[in-house]
Amino acid sequence: MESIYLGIVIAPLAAAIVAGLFGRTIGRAGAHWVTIVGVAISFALSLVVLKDIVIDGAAVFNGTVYQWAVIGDIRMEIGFLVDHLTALMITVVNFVSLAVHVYTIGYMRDDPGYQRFFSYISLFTFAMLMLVMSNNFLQLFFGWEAVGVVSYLLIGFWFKRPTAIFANLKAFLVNRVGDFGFLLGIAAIVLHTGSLDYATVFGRAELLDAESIEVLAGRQWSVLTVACICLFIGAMGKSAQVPLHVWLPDSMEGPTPISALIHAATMVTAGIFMVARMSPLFEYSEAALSVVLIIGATTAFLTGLLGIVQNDIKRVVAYSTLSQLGYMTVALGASAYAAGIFHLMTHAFFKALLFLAAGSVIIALHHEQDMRRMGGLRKYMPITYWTALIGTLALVGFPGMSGFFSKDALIEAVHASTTFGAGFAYWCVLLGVFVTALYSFRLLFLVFHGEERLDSEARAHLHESPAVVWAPLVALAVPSVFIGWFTIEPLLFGEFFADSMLVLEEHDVLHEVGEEFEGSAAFVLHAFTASAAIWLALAGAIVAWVLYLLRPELPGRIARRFAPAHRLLVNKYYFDWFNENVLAGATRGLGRLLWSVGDRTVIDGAIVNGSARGVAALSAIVRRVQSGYLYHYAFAMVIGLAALIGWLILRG
Amino acid sequence: MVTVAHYLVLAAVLFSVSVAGIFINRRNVIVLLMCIELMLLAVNFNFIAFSRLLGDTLGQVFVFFILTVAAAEAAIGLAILVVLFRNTRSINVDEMDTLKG
Amino acid sequence: MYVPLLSISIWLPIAGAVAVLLLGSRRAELARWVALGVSLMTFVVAIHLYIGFYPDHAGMHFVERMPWIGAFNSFYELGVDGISMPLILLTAFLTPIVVIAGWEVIQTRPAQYFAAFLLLEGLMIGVFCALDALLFYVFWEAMLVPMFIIIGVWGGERRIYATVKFFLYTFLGSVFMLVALIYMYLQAGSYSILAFHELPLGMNEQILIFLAFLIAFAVKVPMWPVHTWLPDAHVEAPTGGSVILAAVLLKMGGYGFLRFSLPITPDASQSLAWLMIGLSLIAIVYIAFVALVQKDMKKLIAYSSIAHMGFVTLGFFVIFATIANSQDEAGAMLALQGGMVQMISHGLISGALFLCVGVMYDRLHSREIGAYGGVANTMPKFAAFVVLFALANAGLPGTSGFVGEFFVILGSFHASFWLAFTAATILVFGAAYTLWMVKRVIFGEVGNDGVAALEDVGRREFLILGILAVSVLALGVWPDPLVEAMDTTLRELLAHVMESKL
Amino acid sequence: MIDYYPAAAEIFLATAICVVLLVDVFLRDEQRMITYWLSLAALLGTAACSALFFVDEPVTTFFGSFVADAASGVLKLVAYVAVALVFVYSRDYLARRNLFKGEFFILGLFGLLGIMVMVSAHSLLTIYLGLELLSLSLYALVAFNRESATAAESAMKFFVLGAIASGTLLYGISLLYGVTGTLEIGTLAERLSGPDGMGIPALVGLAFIVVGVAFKFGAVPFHMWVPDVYQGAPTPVTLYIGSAPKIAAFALAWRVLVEGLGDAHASWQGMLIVLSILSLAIGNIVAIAQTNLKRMLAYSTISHVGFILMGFIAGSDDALSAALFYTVSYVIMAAAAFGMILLLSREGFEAEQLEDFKGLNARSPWFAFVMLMIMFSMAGVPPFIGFYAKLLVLGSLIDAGLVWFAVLGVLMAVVGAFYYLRVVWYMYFDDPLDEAPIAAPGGMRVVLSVNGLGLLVLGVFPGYLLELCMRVL
Repeated sequence: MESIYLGIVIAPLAAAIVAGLFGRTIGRAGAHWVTIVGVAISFALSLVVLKDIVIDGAAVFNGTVYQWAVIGDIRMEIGFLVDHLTALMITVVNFVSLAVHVYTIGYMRDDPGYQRFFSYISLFTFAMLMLVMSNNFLQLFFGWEAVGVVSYLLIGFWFKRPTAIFANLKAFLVNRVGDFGFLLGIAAIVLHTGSLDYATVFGRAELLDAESIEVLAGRQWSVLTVACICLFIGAMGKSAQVPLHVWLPDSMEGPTPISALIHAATMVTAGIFMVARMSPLFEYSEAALSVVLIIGATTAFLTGLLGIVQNDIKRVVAYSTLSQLGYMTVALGASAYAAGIFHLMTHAFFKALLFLAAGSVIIALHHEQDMRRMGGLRKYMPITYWTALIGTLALVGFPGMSGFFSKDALIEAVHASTTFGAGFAYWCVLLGVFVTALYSFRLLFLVFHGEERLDSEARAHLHESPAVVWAPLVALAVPSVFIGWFTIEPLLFGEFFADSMLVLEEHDVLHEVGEEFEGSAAFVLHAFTASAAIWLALAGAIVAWVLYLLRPELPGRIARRFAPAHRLLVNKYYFDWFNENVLAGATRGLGRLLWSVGDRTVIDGAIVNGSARGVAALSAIVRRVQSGYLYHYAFAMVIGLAALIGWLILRG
Repeated sequence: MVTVAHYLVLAAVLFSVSVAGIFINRRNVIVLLMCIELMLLAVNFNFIAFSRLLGDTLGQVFVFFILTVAAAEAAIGLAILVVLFRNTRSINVDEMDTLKG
Repeated sequence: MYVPLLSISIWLPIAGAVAVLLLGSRRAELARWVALGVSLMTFVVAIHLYIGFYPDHAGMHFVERMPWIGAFNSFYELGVDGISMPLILLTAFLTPIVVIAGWEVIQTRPAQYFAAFLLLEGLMIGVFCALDALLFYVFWEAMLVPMFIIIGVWGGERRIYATVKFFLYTFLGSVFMLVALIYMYLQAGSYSILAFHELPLGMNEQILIFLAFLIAFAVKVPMWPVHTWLPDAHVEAPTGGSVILAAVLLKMGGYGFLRFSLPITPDASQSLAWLMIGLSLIAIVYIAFVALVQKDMKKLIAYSSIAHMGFVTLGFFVIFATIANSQDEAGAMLALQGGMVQMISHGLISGALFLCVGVMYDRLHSREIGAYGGVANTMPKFAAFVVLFALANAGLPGTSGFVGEFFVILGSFHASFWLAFTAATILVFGAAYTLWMVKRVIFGEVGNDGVAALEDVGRREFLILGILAVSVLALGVWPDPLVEAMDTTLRELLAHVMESKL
Repeated sequence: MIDYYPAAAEIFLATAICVVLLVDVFLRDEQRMITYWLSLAALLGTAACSALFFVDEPVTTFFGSFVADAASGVLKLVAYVAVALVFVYSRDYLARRNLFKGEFFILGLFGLLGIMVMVSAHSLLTIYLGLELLSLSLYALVAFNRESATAAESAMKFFVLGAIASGTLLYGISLLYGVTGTLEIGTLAERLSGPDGMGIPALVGLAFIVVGVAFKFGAVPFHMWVPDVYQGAPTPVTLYIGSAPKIAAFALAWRVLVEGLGDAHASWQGMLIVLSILSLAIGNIVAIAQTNLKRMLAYSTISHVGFILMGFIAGSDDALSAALFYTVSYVIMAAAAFGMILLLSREGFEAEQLEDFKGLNARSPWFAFVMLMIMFSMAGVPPFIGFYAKLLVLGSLIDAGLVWFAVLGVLMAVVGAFYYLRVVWYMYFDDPLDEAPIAAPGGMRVVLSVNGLGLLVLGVFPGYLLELCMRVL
């Protein structure tokens, strides 16, 4: 089996290298075929693994590929851990990546960097797979930073655009802040368990909880809590949780396929996957879980609100991703890891679908992204419209759709959770449903319904996107509808994740939710009666219909009445302003200060050149003692003589 | 009663007069040459005093060496003085300061 | 049959230098090929050093010993162990690259240029494998002469100020070491370094000797407050000079700490470890801020080197705290290995970055970031290299830049949380200033018509950048051979340093 | 019966000088080369004599006032080499300025005779004779160029100050004679080593003698003559003054202070420390402000004297041989340095300004390299011999427990390194002011190259010279 796992990882890497280094020789078609074949192989192999692990129930594989380095008794290796969680993740990653590869043929048709783009996205796939399949912290960190770098390269793909290269630097640095915390977490684990390997570390989880570490003077904290919080900081950076979320909206500067692949389906979920993978550690630390819960809740609610005031179609979808990531984090915080991963999977499909649909609209309108210059595209782009509608319904959680199953189970789990901050999280998540419905249907109505605010020239060329574009849309629409229906049972309430996640009894909220679950259909009906989620979603849709179709002037008036709130939302809670002016400005200012004062004037000026000038001045003075007059010389000798005699007499 | 100390004091006085003569004199070089001769004579004085005290002729032999060397020195000193005068038309110590710093 | 590999690796380049000088600049073409030939031969010899090096043998390998100065009881004694062998390999690896880099670029007196580099190479290898303190000091000081000439003759506008400052700074540092070496010679009766390791010394003797060594090696590393010569030397040095200066000369300081300060004065090192850690952390944080605001590319990379070398000294002096705090020597081994790997990887990466700046300088004769913009549009291949090396400089896993920092951060966490926290800030700042430079130089619209007229890297430049890229990636993906080669020696050193001499 | 063999070399040289003098009188100007070759032959003969009669154990003659021992043999050997170098380097320079007269060589040989007498002196009288013989010939040599005003001025200064110094020395000798009743160094030492040590008159005598020694070395504050004389005198004479007499100064200090007043080491050590520190400081610091190369080398000599005195301060036998080693290596370096100035000088052009060395690497890479070797050797940078000299002397100081003094000396060496570096950067980094080729004859080029390379060769293999100095003292 090991050769299959290697194949999964090596195929996209080889394709990336071929497309990257020999792009010019193999030409555009050659490049996209090589990469698509690479990812297809990887996808096929991952299906084999999925069948092998899930259906045939093969044993969990935890082997080493090669030894990276050995220091003292800490062995650092590159190896694979393949269990249910990994199987699921590699299948989702490969499926979405394959869809994006096919979609890119159409989207990037006339782009000069065609081969470079394909090599980047398959390199990204390789990095994501390495991250997901790793069995130790070293390789996890390698995959972690590698995806960060490729996302940096892809966001800045059109490096001529100043906004793009600003966005990619911002993305990389914010990710790096996250990785900074992540590395400290790993360091803590290595210190107290003496190993980087998941198996040994998870084995010593209680031991970690027992030991304490003094971070702030005098306050002893359990090592496990500190490590988990540090690891979660890494997840916050990668999965864009509140303070470190600022980079995701800007990453929309990159081409749409990567927004779908990286900033919706795969990379941003890496943080969620990591926390799920580390469940054996997180479970033993109440504090860490509540931190995850609270941050997830705030992210879900706050970023959802921002989605309402955005006018760029991709930015709306981006904020929706932020909000959905908040949902997944909340699930993790409530120890409902399975629900988090389940929502991750369903979200991957319908969010990628929404992004690609937006992309299709953008191509059709010749890279026009402002919703205020769209409208009524329903008639011209039926397939894009219907797939976008399916995506929106799934996102909102329309009963029966995949989004509904995952989101509703998640909300119930949070409701049942007893971790500190669960109440707050439940309200955030609940209100979030209303907000999600509001901005989703606002997008749908502004783009596809209502009067056409197109300029004449765009309307003339307006037509449905080519097959290579809408085919992936349909391909993604199918799972967005049905995947939830038949996977909720095994994933959430079955023993699917038994081998890869640990949930303590007192935290097992999914078990409680599972008791009333008699099957998907019953779950749908039950939802109408039990939770308010569906009604809130419906309310959101109606409000959106009223505001944007019935009385389009209303949003303007509301905005004027609640001007301060509106301005707060438009400025994205001033996070960006704070980072750019306060943080970055202060850093540059301090740098200039240290350099000009510290280096130039004090060390260089005063000490180095100063002493040189001092010696020169001294030599000019002493030089004048040599006056040239003979009697001065004689006088000096006599003084010397007298001094010597005096010295001898005194010292005797 | 004239003891050896008197001679030594006299020699010391002569020596300091000659040294003072060298660094006080601002005007001409010949005075310098004379002071040098005086210094050597002061030393001779010292030698003779000690030789008389120790009853050993070595000191006096030394004096003759010193006299001959003093003569040679005077010769060379005056020769240099002549060269100096021919080149700079002056034997004033104050003007001998082209080399300095 | 017994082949004096080390002597060959020292005297072959020096003989080559003499040959190249005799050829003279009139027959520059032949001189270039001879220089390249000699440097490649030296590299082959260095590879033999690696092949014949059995990591698990403790102590020195390829030992040669000949009487040199009877009066001092000092011998021409050479030997390498896990610490010095990789550094020799790095030196021998980089010199051919520098020779190729300066192929067409150097027009004024090329023969003297190549001769100076070969001489420098011989002397540097001499420093690394000298086992006799006097021989070490002779090579250490003699190395200043060729470097002084290289920066001075082929440097930029303020080259004279820079090179004199470089010379006097290092000379001041090393004369204190001389006094310390003499003092120990008088106690030990001979100049053998291994004898110095065993020499029993009182506490304040150790403190004084440690401070003497500290001044000499701190200037070389360079550590904060004595670092101001490096940016000037780098900015004014020719490309080849910058590469060797960054890649090997800075490692002398680190090597000195491992070979002299730690083993000879263990107790003083322990009691002054807080000072060293403090200076290293200042170097990492303070210098990162300063690097951020630089307008000259070479200055920025120079400051980045200081920050990265701060990791080396941190790694070497945190071992005491790690053992005190975590009772086992895993943390200390991590820190030591991290320091060593960081030295090797920094050599490759900063060498490559300076070559990249050199490539641009050869075309546009400017080192100002402002003078460039959108270089990727006209030089795509070159842009790819720069981005790779910039990411390596920022410590991207998979490249060698990450390995050293990863070990040192893990090691220093064994000592204290806040130590690792401050050290880890290099992740953010390193990425910030390097990638910000890349953004302003490489990405964006074509800055000016000078950039528009740029043509991509030629075959020669592609070759050297390619070699460096492969080595950076190889060391990042699989550092095991290097780590294993150094393991026994570092373990032995740690054991030695831990026993007190009082 | 007086045993003449120990003094064979001196006797041979004296007769040789008379022969050369007589021959020179009858030569026409074009034949002056004969005097040159004759004086070289005289040197060779003297060297052969002293080699022939080289004795390991000290042998005294002339009633104990003259001693021939291993150390004096070595010192004389170095003196012959130094004077030979002087003659070879200056022949062409003198010929071009019609200064090529026999008197130069004769005075040179007389100076050498004076040095030899001082080196082998075993009585204060002999020392005085040797000293005066050397000094008088030097005064005459400095004023050798009759047309130059500066030469005359520097000669006069040198004469007056020299006379004062020898007068002071004499006064000291007279006091010592008065106290101990003898001039012979051996018995002087016994008498002074009595239980009560040195009385006040003896101490005052010691002070006067130290002044004489310090003047001959050129140590601060008795250094005032050095810069003016080095600059004023014609360059060959400066070359002569800069090299050989330093051996005489070493001998003077060694015979009088160490052999004669060894037991009073504690008292004159303090004095020498003061002199040495002042010399190091002023020598190095003022040299930085110089633009004239000869004057700069004068101050550099003063700083080197500071290091030589360290050997005497440390006092042990090893320290003395360190001082000897330093003196020998200094003589070689000084000869080479002034030789370079002679090499670059042409008709009507004195290459004594620092600017004249600009761009030498462009004009002649080889001699630029030779000057580089000299400068780095003087700065004490390995692998040249200057480094080992400093190493030895510092070692002896540290051995005597004066670590602070060693650190101070080393600091001054760093300050000093600047002006040596300046010469190197003028040669290598700047463009030449004039493009004239070097107009020196082949012979001189070869000898100067050997002299320069000698610094490197002795630097890489200092063992032999070192053992020689160690064994001898």
